[in-house]
Amino acid sequence: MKELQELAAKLLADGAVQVVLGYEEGPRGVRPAFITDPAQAGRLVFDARCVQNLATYLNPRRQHIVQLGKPAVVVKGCDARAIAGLVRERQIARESVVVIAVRCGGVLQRPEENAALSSETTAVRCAGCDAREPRLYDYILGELPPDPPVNASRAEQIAMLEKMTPAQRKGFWDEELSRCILCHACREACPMCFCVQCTAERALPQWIDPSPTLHASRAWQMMRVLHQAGRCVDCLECERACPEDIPLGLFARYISGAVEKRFGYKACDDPAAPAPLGVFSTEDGEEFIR
Amino acid sequence: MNIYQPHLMRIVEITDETVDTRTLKLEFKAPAMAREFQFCAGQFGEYSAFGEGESTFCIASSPTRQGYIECSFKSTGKVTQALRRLGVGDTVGFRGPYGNHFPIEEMKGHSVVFIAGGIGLAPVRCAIWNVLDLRDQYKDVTIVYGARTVGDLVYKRELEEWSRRADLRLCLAVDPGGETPDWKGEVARIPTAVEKAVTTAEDTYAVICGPPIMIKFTLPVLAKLGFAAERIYTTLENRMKCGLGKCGRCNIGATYVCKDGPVFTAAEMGRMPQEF
Amino acid sequence: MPYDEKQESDRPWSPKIVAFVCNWCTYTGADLAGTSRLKMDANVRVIRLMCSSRVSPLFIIKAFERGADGVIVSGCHTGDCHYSTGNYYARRRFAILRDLLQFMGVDDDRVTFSWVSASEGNKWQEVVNETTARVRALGALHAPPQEKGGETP
Amino acid sequence: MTQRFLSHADLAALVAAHRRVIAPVRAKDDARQTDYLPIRALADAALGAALPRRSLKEFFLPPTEVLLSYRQTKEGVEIKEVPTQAQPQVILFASPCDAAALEVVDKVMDWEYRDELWFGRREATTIVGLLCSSMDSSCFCSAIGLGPDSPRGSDVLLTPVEGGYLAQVITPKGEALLAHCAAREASAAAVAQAETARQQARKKVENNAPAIPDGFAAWLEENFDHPVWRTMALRCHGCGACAGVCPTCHCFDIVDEHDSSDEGVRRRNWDSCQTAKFTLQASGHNPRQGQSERFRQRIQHKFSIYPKRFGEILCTGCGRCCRVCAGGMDLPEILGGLIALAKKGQGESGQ
Repeated sequence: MKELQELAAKLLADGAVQVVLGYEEGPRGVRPAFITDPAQAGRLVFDARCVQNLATYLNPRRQHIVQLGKPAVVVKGCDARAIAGLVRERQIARESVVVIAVRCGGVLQRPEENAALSSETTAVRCAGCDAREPRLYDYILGELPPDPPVNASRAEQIAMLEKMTPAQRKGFWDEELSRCILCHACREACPMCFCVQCTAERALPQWIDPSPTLHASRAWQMMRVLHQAGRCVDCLECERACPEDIPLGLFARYISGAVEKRFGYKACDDPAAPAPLGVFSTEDGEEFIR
Repeated sequence: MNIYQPHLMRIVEITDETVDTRTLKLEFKAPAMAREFQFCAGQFGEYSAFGEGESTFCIASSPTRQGYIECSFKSTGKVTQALRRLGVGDTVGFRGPYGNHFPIEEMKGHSVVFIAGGIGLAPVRCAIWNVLDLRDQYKDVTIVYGARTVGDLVYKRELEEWSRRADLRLCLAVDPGGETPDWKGEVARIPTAVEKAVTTAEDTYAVICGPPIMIKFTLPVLAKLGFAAERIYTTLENRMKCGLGKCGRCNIGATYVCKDGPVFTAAEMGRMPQEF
Repeated sequence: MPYDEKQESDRPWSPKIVAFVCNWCTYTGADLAGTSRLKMDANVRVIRLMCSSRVSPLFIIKAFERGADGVIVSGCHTGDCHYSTGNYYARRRFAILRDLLQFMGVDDDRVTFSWVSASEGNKWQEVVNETTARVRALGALHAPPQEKGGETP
Repeated sequence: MTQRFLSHADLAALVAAHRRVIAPVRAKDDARQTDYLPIRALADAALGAALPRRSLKEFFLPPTEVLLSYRQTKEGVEIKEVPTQAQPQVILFASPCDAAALEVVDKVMDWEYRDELWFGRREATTIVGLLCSSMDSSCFCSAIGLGPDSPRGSDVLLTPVEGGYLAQVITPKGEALLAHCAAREASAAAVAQAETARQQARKKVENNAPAIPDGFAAWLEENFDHPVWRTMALRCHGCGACAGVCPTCHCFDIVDEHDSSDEGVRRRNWDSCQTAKFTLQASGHNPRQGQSERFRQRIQHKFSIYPKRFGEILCTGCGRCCRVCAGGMDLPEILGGLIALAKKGQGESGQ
């Protein structure tokens, strides 16, 4: 932590960056911090409660953040995948951001409870993580902590859903999505949702009905998930942002799994990796095509 | 009938003002509404194309012309494009009239300068006809109207009519580069045209409407001429949904355009937070 | 009601199927099926597009949400695409779409992806009849929409 | 205000006697959470658990509701009105912050034009509040001038006591609701016990945020261009989740939906001032360009504009906005900061 604070102070003092995006202690747990004054770098913290993916704030459309100047951003290995994604999709230039990566020992599913990491409290997204040792960075901090306990609840839930009949699965989703109010918080919190105008907000043509009926909520989520297929970095900010606690992470995990199974692609922190749905192979499976 | 329910109106006449601006003349379908409907110059309404939604426009016709209302709109979005697809005899919805109005009564016995840019002439036109229809109750009437190009001028037949009238001064202007070879009006932006056309602020009210940038540069010209900010009236068009003070999007600070406006004096606008 | 169910509620239910087909192969194939007077179920509404890769997953989602009970997407056989590679991209997209539909509880049998060439009028007939039969067996996809939150008074 | 004693059996009978009763119920997807949902029996209600995830707002202003339906005919358009009379319902164990919010929003819904859809439901609903016991560090009702025992907006307010509840009857509607219950005078012991419970509850939230001082609304209005707004919303995603869960956020959108046939509906949907689209004009101009301006609107509307127009703060301190915020925006903290600035400013101008 001291290492992080010193680095941030130095980057700011040297004028290498004008703002450091990191984590700080807030009144109700850890939250994103925007440090512009080297004297304030001591506010920065990093621990298992740092669940937010700060790459979301690098969206070039967030003018009030862009105005702060060149950013340095504190990332976990998994968050770095979003930075790679933004670079890959030409939203930011790699050199326009200083990446401070921290070796991660897993984060909590419910950071507000601040429990010790266990197979129940570890974030579901940490299960199967291959990015605890970050590869995309300008600075790397900390020692690699031991593997966190695996929380398999998400995988179990997907397996359970896959075992259901289609009608049961539809029933499951209808119930979950009936709570959706189409606030689009899932989109706003997503580091990879950066379109100038979202399809959901286009009125001409109106692809997604604007009223939060079950039909529209279902269409919205399907559209969002399909647009994320092969682009999703599995940070599950969508699920965390949902005010209705809809398990949107199930979509994220499932679709990432499907992309990996079919095309051998996994979300990665290499900006040069091809987008799986932007390329093809003549050998792609077509067992489902008549 | 709940407050969100529109009255049905029939399109009786369609006039294309420019390539993308159209005027609809509307009559209430219900005979009682047609008889009883009253409004004041400057008020607005919510017009609906059924299936596409509602859109906010001022009433562009004068309250002195009873039995119908007119609205002029530019086709930019879903609703305005749908309204454009409708023909004579088709039905639109109308809720209104809402908001406050121009001080037509107060201006009696005084001179009035009307200044408008582009489609901003629509609300001003309503006041112009109101004054012209009661012409003997007002002193001098001056109209300064401009648009980017000659093709963007709206209500061309009326401009023609006004230009022939001896009881008003009409100054037409187009931006430099927007003129045609046979253009006889000014080639100037509105502030310059106002400087030329208006010589005194004495005993005069100004009514101005147009794009924010035009208003921004014309107000100092009017101030220099000696217009008190309380005597300059303009109308704002913020995004609205309900028109009734409930949906919460048209406010500028504590001022609700739909309830406190849409007509404001320059003095009132100066006191508002500058979030237009 | 913004959906068709109410109007058609008096009639016995019959599946509504939307087919998105490419201009160059399947549409011509379907045309051939028609001119050859092949017998086909009349439940399929054909929408012609220039290429199967023009079929955005949104089309299919929208079709289902707006009352379709089944969807057919059809284009040129791989290697035969009029635009060389359009259908290869489409194939990847459809694979993922199919997986997602499955995950959302839309039965596989409601979506048919096929390659039908201009000369395969017979195959088009089979695709149409088989899809209709399968969707008919499954029944309607959605119940009519309901209001959420506070009950409408 | 009359105080009566209600036994659990009285309350159970009351639930059984009404067709539609809404109460906090354990959420199906998360046992730690509750939602306001219809119940059949008193035992279905979850007592003393967390504040329900969503407020009571949706029972009066649903996330989406039909304003009218229309049909295109050869002669033109036929409009079908929606009824404005609602089914009678009882809301049991309403949280005082949620009940108070309804009275606050009543003001705007009755501003010159009366929103019959809102009032139709308001009139058909009887609200039985319950002394709040589920407060956490995000709650700040006392800062707004309310409290866990505030009777505002409730027709009857219950306080748990030995063997049942002490019921304060607040309105004639509340009186009518309890008309069929046995009229039992509350014992002195019960009254004392209830008073202690109220005091304890008040203590629990008192220190969560500083009280809104007099003149705060005016200070906000005068300081519309204060530099503090520029950096306040940096971590805000602009998602509007706060507006969805807020018991007082009532802004809405009106849209038409149709299918290829000639029928359709006009709907009113929840909307949020935190989205860019909210004020975007047809010309492409947006008076509230960035998130700083949009967040300023949220604070100004709640703590300056609404007080100025209606004499009420458009917030009841329920704390839901802090609980759901993915970016860690914290209203009590922000208010605390603004109040400190206001006090400092007033101190300076006084010198």
